[in-house]
Amino acid sequence: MTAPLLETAGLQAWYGESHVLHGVDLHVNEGETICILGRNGMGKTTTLRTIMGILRKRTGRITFAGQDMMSVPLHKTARAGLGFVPEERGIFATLSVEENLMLPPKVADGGMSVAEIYDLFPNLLERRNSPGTKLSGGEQQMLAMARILRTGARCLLLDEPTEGLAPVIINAIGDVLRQLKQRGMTVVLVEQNFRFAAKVADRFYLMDHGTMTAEFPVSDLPNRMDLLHRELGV
Amino acid sequence: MPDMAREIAGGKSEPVPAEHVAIHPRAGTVQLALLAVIAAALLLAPQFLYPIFLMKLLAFGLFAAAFNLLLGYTGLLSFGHATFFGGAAYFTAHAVKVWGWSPEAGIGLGVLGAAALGLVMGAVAIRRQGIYFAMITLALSQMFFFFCLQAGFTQGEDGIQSVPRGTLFGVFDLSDTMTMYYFVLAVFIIGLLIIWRFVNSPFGMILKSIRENEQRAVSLGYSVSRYKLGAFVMSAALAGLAGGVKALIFQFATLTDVAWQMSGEVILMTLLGGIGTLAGPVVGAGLVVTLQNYLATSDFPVTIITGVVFMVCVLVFRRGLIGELLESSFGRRFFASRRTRE
Amino acid sequence: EVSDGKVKIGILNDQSGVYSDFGGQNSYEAALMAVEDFGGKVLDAPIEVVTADHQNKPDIASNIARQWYDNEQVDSIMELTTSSVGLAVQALSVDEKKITINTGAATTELTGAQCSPYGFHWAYDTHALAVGTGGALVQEGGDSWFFLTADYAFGYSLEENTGNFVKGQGGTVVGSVRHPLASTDFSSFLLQAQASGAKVIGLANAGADTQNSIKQAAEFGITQGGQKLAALLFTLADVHGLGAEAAQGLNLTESFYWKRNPESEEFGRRFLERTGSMPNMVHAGTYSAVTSYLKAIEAAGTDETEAVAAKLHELPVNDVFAQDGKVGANGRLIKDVYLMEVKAPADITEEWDYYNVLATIPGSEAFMDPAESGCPLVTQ
Amino acid sequence: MTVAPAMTQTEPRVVLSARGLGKDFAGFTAVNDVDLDVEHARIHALIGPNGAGKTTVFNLLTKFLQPTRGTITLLGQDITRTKPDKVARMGLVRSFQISAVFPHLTVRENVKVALQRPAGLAVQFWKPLSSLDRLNGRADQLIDDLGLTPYRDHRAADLSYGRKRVLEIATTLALDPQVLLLDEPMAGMGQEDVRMVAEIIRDVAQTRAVLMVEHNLNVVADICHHVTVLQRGEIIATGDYATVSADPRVRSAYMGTEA
Amino acid sequence: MTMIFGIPVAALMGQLLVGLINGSFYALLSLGLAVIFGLLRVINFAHGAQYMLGAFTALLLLTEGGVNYWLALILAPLIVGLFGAIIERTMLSRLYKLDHLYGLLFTFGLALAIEGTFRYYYGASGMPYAAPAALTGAVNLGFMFLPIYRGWVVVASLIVCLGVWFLIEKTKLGSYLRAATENPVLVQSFGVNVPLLLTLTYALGAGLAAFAGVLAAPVYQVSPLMGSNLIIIVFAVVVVGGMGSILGAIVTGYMLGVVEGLTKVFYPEASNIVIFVIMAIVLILRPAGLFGKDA
Ligand SMILES: Nc1ncnc2c1ncn2[C@@H]1O[C@H](COP(=O)(O)OP(=O)(O)OP(=O)(O)O)[C@@H](O)[C@H]1O
Ligand SMILES: Nc1ncnc2c1ncn2[C@@H]1O[C@H](COP(=O)(O)OP(=O)(O)OP(=O)(O)O)[C@@H](O)[C@H]1O
Ligand SMILES: [Mg+2]
Ligand SMILES: [Mg+2]
Repeated sequence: MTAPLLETAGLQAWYGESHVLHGVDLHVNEGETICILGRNGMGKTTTLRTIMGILRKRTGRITFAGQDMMSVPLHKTARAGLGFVPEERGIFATLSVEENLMLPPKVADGGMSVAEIYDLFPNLLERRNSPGTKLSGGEQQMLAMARILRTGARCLLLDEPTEGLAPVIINAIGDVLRQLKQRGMTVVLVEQNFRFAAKVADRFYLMDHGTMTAEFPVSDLPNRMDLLHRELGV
Repeated sequence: MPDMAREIAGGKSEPVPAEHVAIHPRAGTVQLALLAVIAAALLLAPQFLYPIFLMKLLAFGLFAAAFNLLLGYTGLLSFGHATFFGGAAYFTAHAVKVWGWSPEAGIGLGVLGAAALGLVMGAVAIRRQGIYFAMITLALSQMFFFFCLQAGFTQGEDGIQSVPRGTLFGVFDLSDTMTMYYFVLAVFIIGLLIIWRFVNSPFGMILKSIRENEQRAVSLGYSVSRYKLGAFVMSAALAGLAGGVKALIFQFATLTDVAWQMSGEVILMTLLGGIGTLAGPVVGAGLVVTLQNYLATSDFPVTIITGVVFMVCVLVFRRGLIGELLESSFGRRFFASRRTRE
Repeated sequence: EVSDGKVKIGILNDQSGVYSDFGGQNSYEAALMAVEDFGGKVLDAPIEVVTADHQNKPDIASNIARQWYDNEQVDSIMELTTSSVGLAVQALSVDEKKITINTGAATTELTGAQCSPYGFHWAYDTHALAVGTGGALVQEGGDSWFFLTADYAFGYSLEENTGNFVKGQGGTVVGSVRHPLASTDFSSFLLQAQASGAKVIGLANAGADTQNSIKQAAEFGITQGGQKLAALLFTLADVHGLGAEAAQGLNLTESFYWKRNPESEEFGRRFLERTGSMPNMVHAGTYSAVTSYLKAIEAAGTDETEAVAAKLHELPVNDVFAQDGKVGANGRLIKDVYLMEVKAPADITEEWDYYNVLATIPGSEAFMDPAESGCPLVTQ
Repeated sequence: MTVAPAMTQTEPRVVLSARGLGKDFAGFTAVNDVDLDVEHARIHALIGPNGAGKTTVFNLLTKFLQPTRGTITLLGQDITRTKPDKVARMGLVRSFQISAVFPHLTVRENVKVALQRPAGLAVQFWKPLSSLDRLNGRADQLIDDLGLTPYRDHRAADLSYGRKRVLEIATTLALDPQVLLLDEPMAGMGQEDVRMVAEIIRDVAQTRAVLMVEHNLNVVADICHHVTVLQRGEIIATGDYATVSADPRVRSAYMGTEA
Repeated sequence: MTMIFGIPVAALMGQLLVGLINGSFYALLSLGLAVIFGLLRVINFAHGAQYMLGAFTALLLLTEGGVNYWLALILAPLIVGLFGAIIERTMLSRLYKLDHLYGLLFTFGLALAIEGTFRYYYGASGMPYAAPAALTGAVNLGFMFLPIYRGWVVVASLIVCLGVWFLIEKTKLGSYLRAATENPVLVQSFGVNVPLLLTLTYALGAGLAAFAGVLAAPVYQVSPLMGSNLIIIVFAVVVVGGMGSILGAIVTGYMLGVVEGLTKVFYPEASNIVIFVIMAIVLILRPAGLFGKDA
């Protein structure tokens, strides 16, 4: 078996003085979609931010595509092939939709073309000249994802892509994720919406107070419902 | 707007280490002995050094200490303190020279005038914070500069010259250099005591807490802007005290004292000596004044050195001389209680 | 009997600012030349000259002066370009009881209300400039004036003297505008002068300020419009700085011109060799002031201030700068001044040959009568 | 002597109320049409997903932000246009989501800063610091109540995250407020601390009103008398915990399960 | 002569034009300050010194290398921009993690050191720099003679201001800059080298100051202190316009130049102060500035 595309070991991280990650071990294989579940404030977002290198007060090990990421400066993380879609989406108000879309530089070949993206998200095409933050929440979420698809990133870190979205849009995003998977994209998904996650993820991690307390494949889901019920109130 | 440059550089500065250094049992004795030495030195200094130079040093020491009252204890960087220093110099000089007031009354007018200017400038400036505050004070003081350039009583470019020193309380003839020196020394000590008291008072405690966490202070019911304004006026008044005395020492009040370069100079003194320490600004003033004196008759411009010292201080030496000393293991043992700012 | 065994003269002036061409380092050289020509010693005591830059700030100047007197045994201070500095140092010197000989400043206040028993005013003053340049222009028909005035003692004095003179001759002053010392942009002031419709625009400023005013007046077509510029204080150094092309035709008043007679020419060429420029009235005046001071010490047999001041008042001045100059009771050196016209470039035969001397104005006309100067020392 | 008005602690009395409260940020509505009544001697919880506008509501109530719409009444007085420090002096005191202490002051000094104002020792710039010594007793009492005695002379910056929150509550209580607003008081605390702080809150709420934002639903269920759920700036449910937690909208919006 | 409020129309128009010329410099300089502030959050106190450096570079290029005005107009901003880049990279960038006041203090020291050095070598008096032959002379506008060079100053400053505005509002690089102002970390996580962007921004700001300096050289002469008083007026312009607002800086620059020109006609004594008075009023009524968003 080949080495995982993305792997962390003993990852710890701090916000100023508050210790948030207490040793996160996680691995993602190429082409796989994993999902990190957990209650509010357990450190899911922090895990993604730490892998991206946005949170730099960290120790432990992060390997991506065989490369040690701990010492890579933030602006080079993307070039290694990691793409990040933040929880707050990060749409720029002073940029139009199209400018937002075109903003991230291409880091590798194999990204989607603009035409393909507009195919995937017809709403964006319609509104491509309006200011980014005038979009609805769902559209903003699509734009945030679309933005990364253009760059040729091999692995997407998605932070709660369904938060605050209507079910129909959630379904649309689910479709997009499945399409991406067919194209061989690797995805790390952080979700509170378990039902959504269950439809797209191959494997689950359960996070509690800054560590991974459980890990299981989607096939094992029925056996784990108890645990999830206890931990998440599912 | 997010604070990009700072975020890029990796968040707010390092957390303060929680070290506990034992205070040396004889720390109090050492502090007292040091004070005694300084007092003796100040009393005897005019026997060995040029008294005018010493007086200049004391006046600027007081000015810097007054400035630091604001920067060091409320975290407000004023780039306009020349207004209070120079404004008071004008008021005092005018009162003494044109109205024939006694020196103490003249200085009193200088202090009051500076306080009034402080009230006006402060009321406008404290509407904004940080760099905005600095720029606004700078611009307002430049406005005052142009006012002084044009107002008749300041004599424009000529300045108020040949200001008589007069007779203090009708008893002490200040035209005698030694008498003048001891008068300035007395004012200096009184000024520093006022600052010390101010900082170590209930009011000072509130100022300190405002600097540490303004939002929290508001939520505890403190009207932050009034406290800041209070500190601003106090600092202005003390800077005015220094300015009034300066006018009598040099018998002169000119545009140099209200120019923005003077505001820059006092910042340098404070930065060099140590922001937020009681002795730092005085030491910094001493260094700067000595340097200026040394270079006054050479043609090497002081500003080059001033500029470079500024850059070095900001880049590697932010605690200043006294700050570094207090932070050293020696300082921590003997002066731990004196530290008021990280 | 020379105090501290040597005579020390301070040359205090602007060495880096707007007036650095006007007096500047070259005044120091003039003083050194005077000392060398005198033989380097007086009453067997060596003579030393020190110098400093006061940056046109009266407070800096009086600090240096004080330090010189208190710590460095300087016996007298000379040059003192710019009126605010001149007044400040002269006042300080009264307290310190030291001699000052002012060659660089212009204000008549120095020998007027603020005169000093130990203060002397040597080269020129605003009265002389008004009579010289002002008089010439009024005679040519320039009977309405607008002043562009440097905003400090010197400018006021020059404006007032010239204005009074013009009015005395039947002319009018239609207005004035003040500009800060060392301005770079005169355009809006010049436009006001232009709008005033005055026939003459009097430049009551000096040094680089005047040069810039003249240049910008040309840019804005003011001279083409028929108005005439009066550079009230303009010297050879300024003509050189501005260039003969731009300066041609200007009337100006100086109390010295190197080409006026063989002695002055000999002095001028020595000076040129030493400094690279010909002396103007400030440089020649400084040479004369130092020489006269040393002569007075010699005559008094001491460098004690009262005695030397008395001799300075008493002795006539005869040197390359002045012939039969007399010092009034107010400290004013009374000597001839000259009205010049700047030659057209075509007429210039050698470098520094900038002037036609139009008239010689006798000292008694050029300078105020000491009795009328308002100096309290005169009336007693 | 006249008989005191019959007001027992159990009788509901609204001390803080908001009507039609709204806040727009540059075209984006963070809070909309919020009605809220906080009662004396009751603990009222405000919950909702991240970004629902809870902190914004706090900022509006304490006047750290000026509402775009609506009115706020505190103890019968309209405070819609009042300054935040004035509101605090009227008896409405808050804590912050990101811990708010004075880091370079000691624990005791932190508490004393809060005690200074009610004691009338705030503007005296001519008095020595020792004039504050008379506040020590009350300060130490509060410190002790909250179990901070061992840390009394430590600088606040050196405390653990949880203890900072406790300290913040101590400073807040020092003002003896009528209404207490706590923004995520348990966030970042260990299980021990959570239980202690919950006890403290329950305790202090006997004599004053408490409004708190909390994500820890166990605590909410445990100590809160009343729960209001916010989503996208609007109230989607309000009532006691059992009612609210049974509401399908709340379950889908907040608790993460689609009905 | 036609009069308005007792002032001849010709004189009024003349002063307006002179105000516009000054405004051109205010606009260029405050634009540079706004660009630097927008991204680096540094108040570039050395902006006046960089303006002076531009003028001096042009002068030295001419006297030492015989480089003419037109070439200097391009070369000097590049040279000063490079100098700015080096300063940013080696020193300024260390200060980002600290309070912004340190950036202000550092650049203040830098300004003093640069100006002191030039003062030491070249004295404080102005040195003439001739306008290019093509732009000498004046045109008679009827109400006044307009020196052609000054007309060119207005045109050149407008072109550059619009150019920079276009660069920032309409290009890819500009979209990085704007995005980075909103959320630098995210932009960096997209793979944009934001530290490099910061360096370039500082260089751009310094280069703009130098460009203004070259433009100013024939008008105001070249002197070491030419920027030191101007910079404070420009600060006031930026505060009035709203810190960090590109358009605000440009518009306010021209506007305040004209207001200042008018003041010279109606109440000359106040002309030095008027900009500061406006600043105080704006601060009281609209603390964020005329075009500023953050209150
Ligand atoms: N900028 C910050 N500064 C300080 N603490 C923070 C910061 N961001 C998050 N935290 C704290 O770190 C912990 C983990 O937060 P994180 O955002 O990773 O949680 P999460 O699992 O993503 O939660 P959610 O489901 O609410 O998004 C929380 O206790 C939170 O309060
Ligand atoms: N000053 C502001 N300017 C613009 N938007 C703001 C501002 N403050 C808050 N917001 C936005 O308002 C919304 C509500 O924020 P608020 O902080 O009130 O949420 P919250 O419910 O407290 O969330 P959390 O549980 O994460 O603390 C968010 O979308 C936030 O981005
Ligand atoms: Mg999260
Ligand atoms: Mg919140």
